[in-house]
Amino acid sequence: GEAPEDSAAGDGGGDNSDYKACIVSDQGGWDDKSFNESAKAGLDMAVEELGIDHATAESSADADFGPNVDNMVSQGCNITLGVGFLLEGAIHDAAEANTDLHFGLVDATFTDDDSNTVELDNGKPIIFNTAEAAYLAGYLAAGMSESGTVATFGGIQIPSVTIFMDGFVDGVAKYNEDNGDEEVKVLGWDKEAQSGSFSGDFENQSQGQALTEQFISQDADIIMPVAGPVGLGAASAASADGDTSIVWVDQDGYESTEYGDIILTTVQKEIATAVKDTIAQDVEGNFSSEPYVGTLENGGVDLAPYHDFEDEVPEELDAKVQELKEQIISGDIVVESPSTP
Amino acid sequence: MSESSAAPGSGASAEVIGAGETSGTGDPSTGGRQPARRHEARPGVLRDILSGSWLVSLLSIAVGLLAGAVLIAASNESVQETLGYFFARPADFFVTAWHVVTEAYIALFRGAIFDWQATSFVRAVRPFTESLVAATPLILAGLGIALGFRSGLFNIGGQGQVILGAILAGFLGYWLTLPAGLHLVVAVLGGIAGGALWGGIAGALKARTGANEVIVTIMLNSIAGYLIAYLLKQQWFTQSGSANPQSRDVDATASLFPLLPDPFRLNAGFLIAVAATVLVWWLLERSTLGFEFRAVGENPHAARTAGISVGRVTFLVMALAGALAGLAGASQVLGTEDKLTIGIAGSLGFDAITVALLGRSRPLGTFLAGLLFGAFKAGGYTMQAQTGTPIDIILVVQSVIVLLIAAPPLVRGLFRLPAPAGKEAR
Amino acid sequence: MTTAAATPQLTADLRAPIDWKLPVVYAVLGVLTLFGFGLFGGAAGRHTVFSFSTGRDFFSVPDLTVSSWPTAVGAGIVLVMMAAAAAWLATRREKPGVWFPVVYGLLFLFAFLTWAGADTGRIPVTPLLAGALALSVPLIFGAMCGLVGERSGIINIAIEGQLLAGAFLAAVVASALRNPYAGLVAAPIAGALVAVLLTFFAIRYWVDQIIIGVVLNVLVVGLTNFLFSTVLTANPETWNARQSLPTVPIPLLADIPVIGPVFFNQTILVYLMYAAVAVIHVLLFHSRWGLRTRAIGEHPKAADTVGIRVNRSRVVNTLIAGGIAGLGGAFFTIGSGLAFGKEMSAGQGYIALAAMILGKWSPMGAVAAALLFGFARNLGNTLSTMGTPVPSDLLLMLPYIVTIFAVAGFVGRVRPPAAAGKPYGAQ
Amino acid sequence: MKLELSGITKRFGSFTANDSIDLVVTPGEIHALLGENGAGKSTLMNVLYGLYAPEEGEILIDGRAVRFSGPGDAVAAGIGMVHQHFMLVPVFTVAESVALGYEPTRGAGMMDLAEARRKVEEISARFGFSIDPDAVIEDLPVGAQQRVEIIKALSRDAEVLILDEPTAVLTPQETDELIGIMRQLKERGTSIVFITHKLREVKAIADEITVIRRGRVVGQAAPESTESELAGLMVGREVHLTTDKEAPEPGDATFSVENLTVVGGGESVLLDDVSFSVRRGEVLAIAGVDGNGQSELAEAILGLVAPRTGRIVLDGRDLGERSVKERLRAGIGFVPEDRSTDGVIAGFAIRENMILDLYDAEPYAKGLSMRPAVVRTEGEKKVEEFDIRLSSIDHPISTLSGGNQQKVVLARELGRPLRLLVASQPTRGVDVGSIEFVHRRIIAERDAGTPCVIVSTELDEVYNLADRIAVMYKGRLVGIVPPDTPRDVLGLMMAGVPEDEALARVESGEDATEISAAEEA
Ligand SMILES: Nc1ncnc2c1ncn2[C@@H]1O[C@H](COP(=O)(O)OP(=O)(O)OP(=O)(O)O)[C@@H](O)[C@H]1O
Ligand SMILES: Nc1ncnc2c1ncn2[C@@H]1O[C@H](COP(=O)(O)OP(=O)(O)OP(=O)(O)O)[C@@H](O)[C@H]1O
Ligand SMILES: [Mg+2]
Ligand SMILES: [Mg+2]
Repeated sequence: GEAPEDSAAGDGGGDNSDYKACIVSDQGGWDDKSFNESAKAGLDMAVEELGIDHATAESSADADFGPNVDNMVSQGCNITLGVGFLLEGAIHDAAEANTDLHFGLVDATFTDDDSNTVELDNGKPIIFNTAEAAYLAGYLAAGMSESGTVATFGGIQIPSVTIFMDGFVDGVAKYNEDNGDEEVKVLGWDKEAQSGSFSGDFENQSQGQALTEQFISQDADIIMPVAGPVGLGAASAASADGDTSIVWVDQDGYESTEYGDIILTTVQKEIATAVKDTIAQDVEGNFSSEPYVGTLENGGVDLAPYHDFEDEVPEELDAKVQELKEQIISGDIVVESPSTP
Repeated sequence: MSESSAAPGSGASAEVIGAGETSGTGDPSTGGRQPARRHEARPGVLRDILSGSWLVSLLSIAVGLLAGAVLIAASNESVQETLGYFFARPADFFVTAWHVVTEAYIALFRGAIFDWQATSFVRAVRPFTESLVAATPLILAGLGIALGFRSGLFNIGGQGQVILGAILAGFLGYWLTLPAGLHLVVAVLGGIAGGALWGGIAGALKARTGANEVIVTIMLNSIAGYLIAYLLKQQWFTQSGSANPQSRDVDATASLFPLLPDPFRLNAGFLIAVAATVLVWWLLERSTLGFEFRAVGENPHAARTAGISVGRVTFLVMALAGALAGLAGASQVLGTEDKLTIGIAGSLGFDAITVALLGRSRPLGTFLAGLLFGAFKAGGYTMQAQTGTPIDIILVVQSVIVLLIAAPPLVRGLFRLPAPAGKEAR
Repeated sequence: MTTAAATPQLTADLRAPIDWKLPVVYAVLGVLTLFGFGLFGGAAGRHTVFSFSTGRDFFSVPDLTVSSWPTAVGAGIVLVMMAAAAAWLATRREKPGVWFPVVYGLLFLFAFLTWAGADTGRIPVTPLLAGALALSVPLIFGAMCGLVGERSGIINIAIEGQLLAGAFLAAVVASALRNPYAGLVAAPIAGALVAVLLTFFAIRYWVDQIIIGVVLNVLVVGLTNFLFSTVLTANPETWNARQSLPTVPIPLLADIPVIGPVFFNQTILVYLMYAAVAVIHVLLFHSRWGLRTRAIGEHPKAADTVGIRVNRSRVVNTLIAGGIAGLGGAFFTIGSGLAFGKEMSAGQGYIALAAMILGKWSPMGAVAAALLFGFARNLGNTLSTMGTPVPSDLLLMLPYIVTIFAVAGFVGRVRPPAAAGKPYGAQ
Repeated sequence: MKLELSGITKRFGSFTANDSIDLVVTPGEIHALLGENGAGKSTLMNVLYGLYAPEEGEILIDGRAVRFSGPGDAVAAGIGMVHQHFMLVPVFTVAESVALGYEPTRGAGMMDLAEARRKVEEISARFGFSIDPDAVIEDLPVGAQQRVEIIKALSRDAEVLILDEPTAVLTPQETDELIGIMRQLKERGTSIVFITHKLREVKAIADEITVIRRGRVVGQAAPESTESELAGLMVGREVHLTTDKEAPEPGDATFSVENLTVVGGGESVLLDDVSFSVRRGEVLAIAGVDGNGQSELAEAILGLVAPRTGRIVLDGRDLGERSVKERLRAGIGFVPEDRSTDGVIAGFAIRENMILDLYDAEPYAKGLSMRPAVVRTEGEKKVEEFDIRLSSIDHPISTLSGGNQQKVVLARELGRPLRLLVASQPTRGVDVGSIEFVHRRIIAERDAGTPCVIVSTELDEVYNLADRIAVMYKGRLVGIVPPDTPRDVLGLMMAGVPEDEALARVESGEDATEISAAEEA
């Protein structure tokens, strides 16, 4: 090949190369098809647009959180973001020890020893009321189900997962209420008892596949896996079945996965945008420690387009979903979940 | 065939110790058994140095790092670019590769030992203490695995034992209210008991029913994983208001006290690791119990004939190995992490196996191997954060090192070193 | 030659002590069934539906609906009676045939499912079995690999690494060439490459085989993770686009109710697995290769004295075995229609090892053990999707607990190939 | 076929096992190779059989030099070997064992087991063996296993058959049968290399004798040479084939075994209602072919196997539920039959092996703590006393020769006050010089008033030590006889014939063996 000419480094939009934004993942890693990946995407967007310096660190164990965050601090990162509730401790400690630096925490709030939410002057929680969007997805799924059975399962039972499942279940219940004669069943999550099906981790795709096959055999024809890459196993099983579709979560699965043709919609969590905005504010000197809460109202959570299913979703159903969305935004409907941040 | 490898039942595990240790068992080039005629060749200091096993260890580490370097260079985008026009300007390739690799390894060193670019003295010396922090649980769990190896037991259950140790130590640490000191002692003992329980189950099953310990410990690992996941969903267990699967923070009275002031994380866990190393050394080399353990490990038949109860030893060793791994769990939850989470054990149980192998199942060796791997770990964080090199490199480097150290003739062959003269006594 | 009179019959008090272990287990389970699932199981007046159809069957088998309470009670009574029979046989120091535990186990399972499925949903029998088979596929391949290796005297702990390497290479090659069958060719190569390292260190340098195995597993995890996060994620469309082996229903056989869809509507990989098991079983016990393989695993020196190249045979066998494990790894990716993911094999290699030991180093035994594991695991899945109140974590523990019981209670001291793990070198 | 070895040298590391050995075997000849333990006989034969590559020298067949790269080549050249330690896979059937390596197949690599069976039956018939081709090797008595080995060699049309110490595991009568088979073979033109260190047998059958000492040929002898001439050649000095000892002065019977029954796996009876007692100052030797329950008896006395019924009483106390350790502490000295598996721990230092069963007793340990200094000084004392040849007491015991290893075991077991000595095969694998020493120590222990139970399959050793001889067959005591009982009678008893009948049959000449007859002549 041709040798390139030496060129000066530095491209992209603005030039804020003396500003450094850093991010630390949890065990999922940057390619978890879920919140780590989204958060990283947000950072990449910020780097692209603002021309800032950056650093990233993947954690592979709980013991990695502290050292990883600490390394960011030693590098002098202006803002360090941790992804996931597991990083709360590490980010919290670092924030208290380094009051001159800024921190962010995706998907969790800062808490004290007794789990009460606390506010830090230099720490910003970035959280999402996903139940709102999941509610719409539940309603939509109930309306789209031909078998009258839909299902959901999680990776690990944690609030940021079960909040999806709560919203989903409530959405289905709302559908049943609106259509008195309907009795759409939801498998995999009992909101009342807060218990249900979990694959046990966010890695084992075959387990997701096996669980999904079981749901299908119980007649479920729309399934919402809330389990990061384990959802790929679910999608694979659904795609093999042919009559089953998937409600994806986090990033629009139509784009991020290879299963676009069976993805009815996605319960979107705009982590990337939120992360990018947080960094941008900080670069501009407008850091605020006030929590960012993604809602339908501010677009932090949303239902993705139906893509391939556009033609299949009946107009009335879509209209109803839009109406519900308005009602939630206006506060006429409040989606409740024990996990609401 | 050499005598020890022909002995029935000495089996795989007995050779875990032998391999690489004495050239008699592990080294076919000497023909297995050799009479005790040493130094038939001209004895020379140089020869001794060149054939010494520590040199083999050093060279193994060097080769391991070299393997890592190749991967680092190969995966680097700038290096890949220069490869695209390698024939046009080969120097670019070498310069870039050299640059990328040295940068990564310098970051590794700065993260593990001493950071001369740091802003303050404290920050400059902190990396070394971080290595010790990372080494602490590795040493403890590694000692447990080593104890098993020396006794002819292949304990893959470090992971489960660490988890159980963490569960009990942590729970006692935040659930009880006790005066400082006493609380710590109770929590640490809880960690020991938890690990010993999990190891003891495998030991008792092996002793009573002959159930293969490799399988039972693997199964117990998974069970422990699900157990902690289950417990962390129970409010009575986590004692926290949060629905997240994590416990309340361990009380200050039960925390392993820091050895240095604040930004340092080095805590009393490291002292426990040092004490455990000495204790395990004494146990194995100087106590009657250790004599029994080693005897069973080397030749269970002869041990039985000498009046040693193999079943009792099997149980004791597994329980003690578990106790050490449990201590590793306790040091994590009481020392560095402060609360229980599902991933509290990380992959400690498995890392500990490589640590014990690298340490050749000797207490001091395990200690040093733990330090080395701890340094890799601590340095790995910095390497990843500063140069973006994936931390998985470290796994590759570590496994190459262990493989090479287990095959001294290969290393000697690679570097054309002379073979050691005769067989060294232990 | 002079031979003395035969030894007289043993007098009664010299006979072996009565072995109560199994009768006690039977009795406990029987009583549990009778009272726990039956009398006080709270299933009175309810029904349990066992469904056998998958909706696409050629012949559809009607659902089986039973009254939960009487069925569970009835099964409980039969089980208690069987336990009594076993106890009676035990006092005569006899053991019932293999059919006994099998029938007992099936009946117990039936009673349990009747209880668990009372009104909560249908028990989908066919998917339950199909899922069990699917979860067993990598285990069976892995166990076959371990078995061929150990039968020839090489302990292979690196099955886990071979599965992972197989999954990785299958995914990458299939993706790069846009052809799942290319992955099927690549997977065994990956497994065999790991075996090359295993044999190189084990046979050439006499390194302890367990050590090499453990370390190779770490090495493969490190390498695949590294390549995944550098190469694969940088360009997933090229290197990690999922490719799926199509299912190829076998005409006629696939239409058999229940077992047809379970066994004969599968990908070629699963058919390869059937073939591998059958071939290994037949060859191991009836062919020249099998005789020699068993000889080098039991008494390599004896094999050497009749001109068999012990180490060469060991290398060849271990490489073949590695290929088999590699194929098993392919199941995780192209066999399941998934792209490669980090540490996808998730410890299945170790379970395969357990299955091999549980199956006492015989192909059929290993298959049975792997199926048992797969079934226990999928039973947990089924129960969790049916909404059983048992927490899912505890259900997920099920297969591991079952394995421990099996190893400790029913296998105990087994005899591995005598020379497994011992390096051979005639000076 | 004429076989010549010329100038064969084989070294293991720096140790020369064969030093420029020449040997000629002419067709149809029975050539005896005589030499003490470790002389290098097996090594030479392994070279001939292609298992070892010699450093120097060559093998000539009918005058042409050949090179064997493995046993396969040797077999192809018409050499068959029955190894000292049988080369049979324990879990194989007879037919499989014979077929291994030369499998008849039915195409596609599938075994033709019927053909393999037929072959076994054919050869068995030819030599009058009755071997069931479907019997599993590990279930066969050693005598039958040896015949399987012979069938194996013959099935490959061996023209030269090497028999490495074939008689070590046989009763005198079985040895006689084997000699018959060897004659039969010789008549068919097969040459035989016959290895042994039993002079009596050599004299009975050999056409030619080569004596090897320390890896070198030290002489040729004719079958007519006397036993002491041969022994002198073998050992290189005058040897006392018997140990001088005083008449026993037996005291009370302090040790007894009553109705002992041991049952093994699969309900096989290993010890069947065995009763005897031993008096202080007396040696009871237990004779019998290997595998007739002697090992189990010794192990039961130490508590390694649990008897189904019966009592073991020492000094008036039932040992019943006592653990091995308690029994050792009660004063039982135990020399196991298999030194390398049960007697020593190869990787342990010599000093550690010296205290293997005393590690937690005073003065070697105090509480949990061992006292390395005491272990060393006490060990060094014993090295002196038992004349153990070593360079350092800290080296692993595997660096010692077999005889010296055995001395370590004896030093350990005899080095403390005993109430009972149980020694199995105390001189197995020990050279002639050391045998004398070991025997003297045992007699000394007897004279000190310790009841001794000596298990040995070597009749010479039995005669040398015994004050009374107990013969075991299939787990039962066939009888206890005085030490002057004729060899042939013992031989018959070792095959299960009761004492009276055996005496009668030998006296009538019906079962007197050729070897004993030769000896008497
Ligand atoms: N593989 C080996 N490696 C090292 N030394 C060996 C090996 N095989 C044999 N020797 C040594 O060579 C010497 C001769 O052994 P060999 O087995 O040939 O003796 P032998 O005459 O057959 O004795 P025996 O009567 O005990 O069978 C012995 O000292 C033995 O320890
Ligand atoms: N399969 C066989 N083929 C030929 N001969 C056999 C076979 N099995 C046993 N014999 C011979 O038959 C005789 C009696 O054998 P038997 O099977 O009763 O002995 P055993 O119980 O195995 O004895 P031991 O206690 O010595 O093991 C012995 O001389 C033995 O050599
Ligand atoms: Mg010999
Ligand atoms: Mg015996």
